[in-house]
Amino acid sequence: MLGELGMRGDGGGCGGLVNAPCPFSGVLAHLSALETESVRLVELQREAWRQQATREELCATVERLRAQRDQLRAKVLSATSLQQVMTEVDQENEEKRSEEEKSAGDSQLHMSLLTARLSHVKNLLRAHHLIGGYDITETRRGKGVCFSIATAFEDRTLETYNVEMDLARTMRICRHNIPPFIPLERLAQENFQSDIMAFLDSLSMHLNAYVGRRQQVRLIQELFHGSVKVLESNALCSILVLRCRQVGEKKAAALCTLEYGDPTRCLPTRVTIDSEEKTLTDSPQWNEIQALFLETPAHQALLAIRREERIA
Amino acid sequence: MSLLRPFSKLPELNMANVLLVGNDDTFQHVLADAIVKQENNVNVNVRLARTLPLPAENEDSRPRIDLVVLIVNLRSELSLSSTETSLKHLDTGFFLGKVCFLVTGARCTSVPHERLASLRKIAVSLHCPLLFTEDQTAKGISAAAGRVLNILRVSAGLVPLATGLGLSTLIRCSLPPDLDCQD
Amino acid sequence: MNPVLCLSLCLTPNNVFCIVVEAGTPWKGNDTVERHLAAVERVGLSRGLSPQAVSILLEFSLSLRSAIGIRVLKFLVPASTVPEEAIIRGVSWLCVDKMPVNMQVLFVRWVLTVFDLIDSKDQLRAIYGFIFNFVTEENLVRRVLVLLFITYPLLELQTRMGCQPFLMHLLSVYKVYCPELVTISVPAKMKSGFKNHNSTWKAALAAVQKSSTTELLSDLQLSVGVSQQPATRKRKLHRHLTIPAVSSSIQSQSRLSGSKVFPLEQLRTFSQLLENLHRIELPAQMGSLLGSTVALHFLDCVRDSSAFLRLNFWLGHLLHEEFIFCKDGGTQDLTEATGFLNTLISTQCFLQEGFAATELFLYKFLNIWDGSLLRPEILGLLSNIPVVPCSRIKTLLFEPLMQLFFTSSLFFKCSVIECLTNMLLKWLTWHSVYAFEDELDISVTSQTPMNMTLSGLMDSVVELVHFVGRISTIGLQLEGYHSLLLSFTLDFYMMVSDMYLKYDLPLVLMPPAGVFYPALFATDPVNLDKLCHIMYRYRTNLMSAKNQEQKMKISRKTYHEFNQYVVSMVSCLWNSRAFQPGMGLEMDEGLLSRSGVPEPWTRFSLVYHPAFLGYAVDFHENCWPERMKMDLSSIKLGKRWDWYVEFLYCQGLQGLKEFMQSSLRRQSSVGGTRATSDSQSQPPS
Amino acid sequence: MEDVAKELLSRLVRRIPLVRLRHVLGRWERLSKTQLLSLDFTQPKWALCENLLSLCEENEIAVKDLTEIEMLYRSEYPDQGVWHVFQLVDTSEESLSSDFMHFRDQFKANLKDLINHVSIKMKKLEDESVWIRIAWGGNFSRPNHLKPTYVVHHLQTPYVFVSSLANKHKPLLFQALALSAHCGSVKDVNLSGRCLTALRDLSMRQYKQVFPSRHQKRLEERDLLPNPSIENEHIKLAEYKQQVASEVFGDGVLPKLETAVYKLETKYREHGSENLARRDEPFRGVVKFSSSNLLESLKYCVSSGMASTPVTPLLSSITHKGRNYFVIKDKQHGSVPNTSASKF
Repeated sequence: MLGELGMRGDGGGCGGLVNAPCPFSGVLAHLSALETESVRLVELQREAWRQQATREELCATVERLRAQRDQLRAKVLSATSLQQVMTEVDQENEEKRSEEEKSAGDSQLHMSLLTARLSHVKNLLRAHHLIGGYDITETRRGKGVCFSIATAFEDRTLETYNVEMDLARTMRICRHNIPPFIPLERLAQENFQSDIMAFLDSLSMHLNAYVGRRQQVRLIQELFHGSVKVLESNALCSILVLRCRQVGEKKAAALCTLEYGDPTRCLPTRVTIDSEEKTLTDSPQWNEIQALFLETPAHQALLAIRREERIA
Repeated sequence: MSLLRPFSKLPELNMANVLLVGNDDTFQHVLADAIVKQENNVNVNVRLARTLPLPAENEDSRPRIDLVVLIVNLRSELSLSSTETSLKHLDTGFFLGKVCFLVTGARCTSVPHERLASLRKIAVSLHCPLLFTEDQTAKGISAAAGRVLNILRVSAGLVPLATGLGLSTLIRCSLPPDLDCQD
Repeated sequence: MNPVLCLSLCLTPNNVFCIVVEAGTPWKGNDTVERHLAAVERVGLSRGLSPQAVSILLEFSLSLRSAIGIRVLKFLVPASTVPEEAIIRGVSWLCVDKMPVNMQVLFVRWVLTVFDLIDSKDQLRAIYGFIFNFVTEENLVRRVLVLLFITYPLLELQTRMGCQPFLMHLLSVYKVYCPELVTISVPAKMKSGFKNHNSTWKAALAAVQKSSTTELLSDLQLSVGVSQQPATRKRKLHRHLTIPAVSSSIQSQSRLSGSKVFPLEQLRTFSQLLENLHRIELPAQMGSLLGSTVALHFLDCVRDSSAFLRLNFWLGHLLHEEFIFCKDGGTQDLTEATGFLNTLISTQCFLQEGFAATELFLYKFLNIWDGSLLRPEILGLLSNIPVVPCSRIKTLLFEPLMQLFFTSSLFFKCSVIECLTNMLLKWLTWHSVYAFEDELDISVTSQTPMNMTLSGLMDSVVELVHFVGRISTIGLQLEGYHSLLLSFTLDFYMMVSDMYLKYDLPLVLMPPAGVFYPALFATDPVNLDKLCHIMYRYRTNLMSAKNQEQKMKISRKTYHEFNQYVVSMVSCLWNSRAFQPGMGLEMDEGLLSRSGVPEPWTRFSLVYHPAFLGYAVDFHENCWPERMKMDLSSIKLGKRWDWYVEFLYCQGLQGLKEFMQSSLRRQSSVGGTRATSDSQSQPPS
Repeated sequence: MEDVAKELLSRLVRRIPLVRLRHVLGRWERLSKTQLLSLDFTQPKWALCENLLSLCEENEIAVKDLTEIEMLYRSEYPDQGVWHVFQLVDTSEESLSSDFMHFRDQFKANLKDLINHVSIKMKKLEDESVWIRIAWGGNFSRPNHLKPTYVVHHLQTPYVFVSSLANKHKPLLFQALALSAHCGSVKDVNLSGRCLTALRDLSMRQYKQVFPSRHQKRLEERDLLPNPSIENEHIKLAEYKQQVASEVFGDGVLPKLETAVYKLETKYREHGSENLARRDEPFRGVVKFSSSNLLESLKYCVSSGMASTPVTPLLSSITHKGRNYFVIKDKQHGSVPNTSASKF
């Protein structure tokens, strides 16, 4: 019985595969296709509308930020030294105080004085930070502090390193992002418990020196692209081997090795230059070049030398 | 620590506010985006919350909530329990057609069977609808957003001749029959 | 301690024969044995082993329960066939419960893999029970009572001896059937425990046979459905939504011609089927039947309940694993699933019946469905389910459907109505097929034997129609009487209106007012036309029902409903007396006047009805092209009216024509028309 | 060409995927252009191996050149095998001013003093890292080139990364290292994984760490263009969790660590059930987290609120102490042995 029905279902039932799609699923599939399409259209419409809105919004913010930037520029131009910043701060506070005195009674006066003082201290801190002091933040609800040490080389601010300390039991360093070849451990052992300031100072000296040396290497590679080649250096940048060609008919190559013995300075402690012809190495100008390397940063020294057209 | 009330604030014109409660951040955000994307003739305002009660500080900035969607991720026990605690901080007025559960991961092998069962029991006892969702695929998410919007439109009173209470009587969850003693 | 018989195997090019040496040779670090083993392994994996070699090696590996035994079992790939007695001896080894568990599992899986290659299964059938018992008691699983007795011991066994692999697999199979009993969560990778698609030998076996017999390969490719593109082998390893190849013991056919079995995959034509009907043997993989029509014919002809049992078991397990207990929570791509479900749907359409497994699966799946995943396929399957007894139809079908219906989009609503229409069509078709059998048995072959009496069927149909009436009423309201949804609803009622004459089911059910009036005042002519056609069909059904009162009894209520509908339609469309007392739909005078519409009762006449207004204007322009100012009321005057009506009929509004002609011309007929017969006596005002 | 070389070459060819093999051979200068072009990398490996062998024959290439290939391969694709991290403790001043030449000579000399049959190969890469390949031999056996030990050391840093080092060779290697890197001793920091760069970044603090500072980044700034009609009720909480998570586990791309293992040894203490409390040997358990990128997943757990904040030291010390193997005993409650400030 059902067999015959089956045969009706597919052309004579000769052994093909059952792949005639179900006659009803067509409508259903079409319906769901319609739904996805409608959803897509709605979303497109919505999206276009929203993008327009956001665009206007962004234009507004751009304007605002521009204005702010100009303001800040002006301020920076005016305030170059700590003194100026502080005078500025004081003026602000004066204004505050005066208008508060005008407005408030005695009870509020005390309060307002306190707030003024607080803002003053805050401003001091900000100023201090601006000129590259250590930034101190309280962490974990007073159980720890985080010092951030800004480094700079030739009035150019570079990385900021952080040291987070745990004040819970004995003061100790719980995490930091100081590069591993900075002898943090030794510095800490020296004067960590005694006075934190000395520790931070020495640390920042190390860091600044390291960053400075690294920056010099980078600058050399940028400025003297091709002419001067950095043959060798290392992670600490405690040694730097340069090869430069001197001008002249036979373009002899000179190899100058800068050794930075003192990790807290970004100037070399020992400079050796050897060139292909021995006569040149003990000639006076090379000696003064040596001296130059010893007291000015490497890239500036090289610049000077190139200005005097000793090297190509 | 205040109870969230459905009628404490006045509704605004052409405005529907839905509150998504759940501790699965990513899914919550995706769903919220889909909801906002899909609605075009009224403006929908989606508010996300990890759990109830809502923080008191933005009590006054919060508009009137027309629908509370409790998202339960069956893959994690934590999600279910936090939903149960959240329920305690809902005003009874919400249960007149302003609450629905959104379930994800119901088809996952690793989900123990009784978790879904207990959730069903809760939904049945509260007369709330139980929407199932495919949270892994974009299609499933947009479908879920569409369904939430359907309920939201009604419960926000944007559909003529229909009320949230009326709808909830139709779509409230019911205990499925035990299929294995049918023969 | 046990007398291990040690073999040292030596090798000749094409097969292995063994020399028994005296027992007690040490295994560890016995280089010669090691070397021989390696050699045999190579041969086994490359060319396959000859039958006697297989039997010897099987005996050998099972006898010594050690790593080496397992290793031997792993490369035990038969080149041609597996002798039956080897299997039986292996099973006997199984009964000696000294064998380690992993070895038992391995052996059983091996048997399952090479099942098709066993040369003759006559004696093997005797111990089927035992083997299947070991794998999964497939026919126990269905019976819940037995299940209770099985599962509880198993569970406490499991708690006692930890997660033994085979127990876990067994439990995972049970979990499909009653998850509330098996509450341990089965790890996903376990769940592919007894399937042979990911067993150790499959790839090797396939490779060996490819190389050995190419004609067999071509056969397979001819006869096999979905899983034929060679790319699917890799996918089969992790997803198995592919329909396996029809294959039984063909290799044994080619060799021992004595046995009387006819392999299914040699079937090509229907005539072949008829010749060998008596000696066809079912394939090992029942799922393969879905692939080929001839196999389905065969399945139809044999009333072998075990065949359906196996097919349903396979299907149910597959569906559950793929759609309810997903390994990854449903992140996989759906192309395979779609393909598979479509094959299933077309198979069911072909057999004109639904499988019990699908039904069971659907009832579970509806409860966790999000309404969009695989929507066309799921609804397509749903429209194929056999008649549900009205005692359970509400909980099984209506509750979950309602929850989905009212929360989902317009298109989903339409799809559901469409699906239910198809479902009703199926049920009515079954009824019309079996109507002349006094004892109506809808699903003879599907495995839920429920003897559906005529009254039972009618109850279910009544339930279904009422359900659709309810949801479509509210759905239309929610969707603002969207004309798409309206037309789908009217399609449903088009079938309902004809139940008596077309499918001789003695039943007439009127649509609810919530469907009728929206359709009557619809803004598009198509739906209104459909409505007219439906009312016409109702009339004809009622007439013929009235003529044979003794056969069926239609309640006065139905007549009354019908009359009221007809009256209101005629008064609205024909003689512009809408909303007036006694004209079906009544409305308060004050309310109408407050609406500010001039002479509201004419507003739904054939001229002014929003659905026909376009036609009216068109007609007006055709009549008086020179007129500057349009005056539709002039259409109603004199002959123009009849012309206009004719004009409407010519616009393809067949339903309107049928309705008007039937309910206006007829003088004396059902009580229904009496109301209308006088309505056409006076001219349209 | 002796068969050690043959075996080594065939093993190399077998181990290295074809694309990488082509690249490595290109970097390896022993073969001429024409010879390289003559090699067909589509043919099966055994055939390829034959061709390579013949080529090596005609260039009469020795074992040390073949080890060059291996070394190139390992340094090009360092994420092979498991690397263990060791630390050079109490380093002295001159460790800071040690250059490669000096270090190499020192190391070779020291190791050769300790064991006579060993072949050492060292090279320095562009990123200042020194790669050492050691093939160990017994007292009477020639160096085994099939199981070499690889050591990676960055000069002036106190960290050494070692892969596939046998226990019997440990003391030898460590002594040699200690002598040539001017440090007191070498200690295991219990950090291991497959991804060398990740281990390096983690131990040398080279991944992007987040420190609390006065000017915090708000969440709105983090995600571009927040949708105006979506509002988060717990925005503060979310920001806090985000901040905590990134302070503990870092920001941006985190080092790719695969596992973290915790060994627990605790005594059952609960009054009432005496028989359990009385047993003296502790309960032992091992908890092992594993993921394709463990830190990312842990960070997600914290930021999404699955893990409680503040983060337990057990998790946070993976990054803070740079280790992923912990033994937790009863005495130091929950914390980790040697929590002294001995390692930064």
